[in-house]
Amino acid sequence: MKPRVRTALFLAAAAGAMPALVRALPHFPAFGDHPSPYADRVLASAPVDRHVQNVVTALNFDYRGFDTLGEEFILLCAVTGVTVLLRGSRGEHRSARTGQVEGRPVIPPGEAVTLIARLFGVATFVLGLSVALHATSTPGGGFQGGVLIASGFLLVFLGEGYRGWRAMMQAELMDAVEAAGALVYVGCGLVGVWQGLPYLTNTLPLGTAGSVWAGGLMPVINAGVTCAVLGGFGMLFIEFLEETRVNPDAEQDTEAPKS
Amino acid sequence: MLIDILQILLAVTGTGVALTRRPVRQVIALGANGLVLALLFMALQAPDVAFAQIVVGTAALPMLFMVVLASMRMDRRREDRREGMS
Amino acid sequence: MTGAWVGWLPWAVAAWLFGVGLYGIISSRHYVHLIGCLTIVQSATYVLLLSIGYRRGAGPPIFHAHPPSTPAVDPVMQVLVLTDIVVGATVTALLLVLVLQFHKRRGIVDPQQAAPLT
Amino acid sequence: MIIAALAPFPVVLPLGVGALLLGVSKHLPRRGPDVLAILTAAATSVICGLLARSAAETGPITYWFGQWHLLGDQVVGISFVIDLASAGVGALVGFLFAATLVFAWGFFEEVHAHFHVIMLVFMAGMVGFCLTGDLINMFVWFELMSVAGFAATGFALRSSAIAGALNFTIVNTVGAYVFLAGIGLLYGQGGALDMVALGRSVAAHPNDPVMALGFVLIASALLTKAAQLPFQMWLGDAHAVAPSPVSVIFSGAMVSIGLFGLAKLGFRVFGGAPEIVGESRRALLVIGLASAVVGAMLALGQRHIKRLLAFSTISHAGIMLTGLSQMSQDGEAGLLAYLFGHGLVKGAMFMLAGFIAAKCGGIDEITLRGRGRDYWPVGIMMALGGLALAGLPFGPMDEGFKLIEHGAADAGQHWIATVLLVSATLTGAAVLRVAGRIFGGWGELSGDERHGETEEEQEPGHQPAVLLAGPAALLLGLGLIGWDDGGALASRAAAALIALPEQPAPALPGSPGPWIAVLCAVAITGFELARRHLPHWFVALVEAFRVPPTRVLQRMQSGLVTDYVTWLAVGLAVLATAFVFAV
Repeated sequence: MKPRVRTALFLAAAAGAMPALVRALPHFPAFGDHPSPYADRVLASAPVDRHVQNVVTALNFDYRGFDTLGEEFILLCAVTGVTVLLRGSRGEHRSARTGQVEGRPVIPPGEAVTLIARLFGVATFVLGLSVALHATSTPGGGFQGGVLIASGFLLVFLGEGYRGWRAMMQAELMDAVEAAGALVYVGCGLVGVWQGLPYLTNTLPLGTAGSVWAGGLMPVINAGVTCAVLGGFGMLFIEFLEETRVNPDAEQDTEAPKS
Repeated sequence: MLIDILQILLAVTGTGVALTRRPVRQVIALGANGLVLALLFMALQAPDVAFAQIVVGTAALPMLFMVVLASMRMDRRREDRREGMS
Repeated sequence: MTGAWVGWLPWAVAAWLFGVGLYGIISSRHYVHLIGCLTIVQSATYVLLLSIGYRRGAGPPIFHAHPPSTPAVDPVMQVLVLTDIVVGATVTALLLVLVLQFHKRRGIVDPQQAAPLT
Repeated sequence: MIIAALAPFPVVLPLGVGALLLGVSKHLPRRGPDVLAILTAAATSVICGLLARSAAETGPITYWFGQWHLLGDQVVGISFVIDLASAGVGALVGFLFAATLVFAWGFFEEVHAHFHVIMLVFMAGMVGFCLTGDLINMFVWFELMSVAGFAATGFALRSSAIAGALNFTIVNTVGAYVFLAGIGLLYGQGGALDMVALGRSVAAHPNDPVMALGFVLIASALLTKAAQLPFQMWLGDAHAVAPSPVSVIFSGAMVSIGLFGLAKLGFRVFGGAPEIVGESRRALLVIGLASAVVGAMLALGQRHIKRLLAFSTISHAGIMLTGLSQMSQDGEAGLLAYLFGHGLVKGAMFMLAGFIAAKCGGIDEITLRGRGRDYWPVGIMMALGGLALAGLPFGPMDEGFKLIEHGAADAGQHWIATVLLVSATLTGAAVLRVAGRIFGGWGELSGDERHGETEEEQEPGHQPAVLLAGPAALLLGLGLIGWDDGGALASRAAAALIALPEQPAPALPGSPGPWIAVLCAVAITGFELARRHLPHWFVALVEAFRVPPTRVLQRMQSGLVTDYVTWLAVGLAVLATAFVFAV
């Protein structure tokens, strides 16, 4: 289609959908004021039945924990895909040379940058760890904490340069952390099965509300998710940053044009 | 009130992202849009989600976009040079 | 407390973002731009889901600072959005990598010139 | 009871093994990942089979994860609802994966076993999608199989594969957001996520436009996965360029599973809304018939073998959707039986395409003419597959077709069967033409197919020919063997799927229809391959009727994702209008 035809067709579709949307609009749930019985039950149950203050975490890792298992594997699968697609053309070797856009100077990081990056890196790391640990009581959890910790590593790149970054971030290690996190989640579900109960049944002692250990199985699952997300995002960062390096094979990389 | 303002702001920044054709500028627009989104989540009493949005939408994602754009630029320069030589 | 001028605003904003994101996709001339527009479509669904879970005058579904009986907004949609944001980022990363590889192989970034087979 | 405890394992087992492989594959012996993955897929299939048998004997098993079921009167847990149909389809998926992994033995030589990780997770997603009884959970598995599919398509790293993967990813990602929005609407309006509980809310407010909109959104996402008009465009690109083992799974399982999910949504959630069911009868029938015809015409106009098969998949999925659109036990039984037969036969066909790409040195029908003479047994298999696709009256595909035909006749729409037979004939003829040209060396003069898109693709060919052709022979054999009372079994499964009391399976007398279709397919193939010996005016006359519409369709199938998303928007708008104003 020509761009103009396409735009016209799209606008026609948008206009065509309008009457249906307008007809449905008065029937939409009233914003901020409509019953949600599901939420009421869970909000009442989580603090009592699971000793957990953050109901989002309780839903995530317990009531609807099976969904989260699937989500974790979506993450794992996407990261595996990224690895395959990037490494496939690059090979497994690394390059010591920084890639650069020609005509631009490369400025080595100054000492102030290194210092600031180190400070912030450590702070981000600690914050991430704390966010992940306090999943059951305050906002946050394995998903946010995992990304934060991985971002903390990113500051290593800024401060220590590529060598420091590669010394610290081993792709094999990240793969292992990610896989271990996913396996912990799968394994947590089996605890219940071992006792003759359904998969993912939470049978560990529930602990006191507000403590890091509250929620029985939840802190364990949370730790698994933290590892998986940390490993996954760490892997993403490693593979992406590798793309900014000069690749010795890159010259043969483009396909020969087809006849 | 706050929610309304944030929602309208989101509609505006979202439109800005869609209509910013130059990818490098769009990444900046994307970051701004992510920030407004996080604020809206906060106003909608979803601190967990807002947290995730800030971490992912304003830090990790723009960085990935930037790396890809930089890498594409490196490639293009190299190709230009090669064509120039031949 | 935060009220709403018009009850339908969230739905209109969600629909608008969805439409404008799709428009950005169909008119895109650069794959990276197209992926940016895809995240706008994504944010439209987030606005929809979280607005459905919102309750006027209620606090967050976290009973750390408040006692467990205080009214709270719906946590179910929050869970869905929370995991989707993190997971969605990895899918976006996958898309970006595909674009990068495509550019390396064919030197094309314009989705309107990029038919897979000829 | 012991069997019921197995319920989570068809999903959990492949996930666990996949994660394990990702972590330790470097330390395994070279063929370790292959063996482990094949065993896991086989075990998944067996577990699903056991569950299916148990469900057939004692009724559906409902398995509540984490022991959460009810809080008060509200369903809060996630369940697997394992009935004969879901577990049966799960068993088929596991079996197809096992066969495909044997076929793909040594296909990707790499140390990390990433291919196997992705395939196992892919399988878990599909099986979970079949078994689940919860809407968000369904979305999670839907998304998992999408992402695994995206990663698997680009695996070969050719530029065409990457472009195909991009189109696939962008269109299906939009589909996933649409699905998510639909869930939001249904949850906001119905207050539940469990399909049965949500079905009760729908039945209480059957004429709610917001619910109708929710249905449209989710159904559109599922139709995108099932590659039905006008959401089908991505499929021709993705299936054509994906590695052959991945294409086997895409066409054999993923596409039809989208329809299976749609059947679940239609009956379990919206069964109590007569207006939506009624509108589905009309809208899905139109979409199904259109997909069947368009897919068949496009298939006949291709020269890239995998692309040809991909379009034939659109056509056959259209036949299944026609069965689904009857919203009756016969129609669903037809869908299930056809899904089984088609999965086996089409899976075998993609394996043979992979065989050609590996052993004959290409994937283009015209340039490979006569290059397969040494492998004539494979040619016979391909011809048999073509006849089966055209309607050869043996095996589950035929049972399914007869059930769909019977359902249409019940509704007084006899002409539907004729349309479906014509499209099946065309796809069968397309496959027969490929077999004749490559393995027989006929058809020196090519017809309109020479204008189809193509590329020079080769796949690793170091595997022994038996390993490549063996699994295909197995699948084809199973797809052509008539099961005793297969129709009755499908009817029982359909009754369980639609959760209504079972009606006795209809008596299905053999009709001459399929034989006529097979004869027509052979005749069309003869015309295509013997062009040189036919009078010119005759060829020109036929082409004058066939070429212009095909050309229009091919132009719409432009390969540009911007066009595809536009058509998706058009489809959404049309369906939204139809359904919202129907209630």
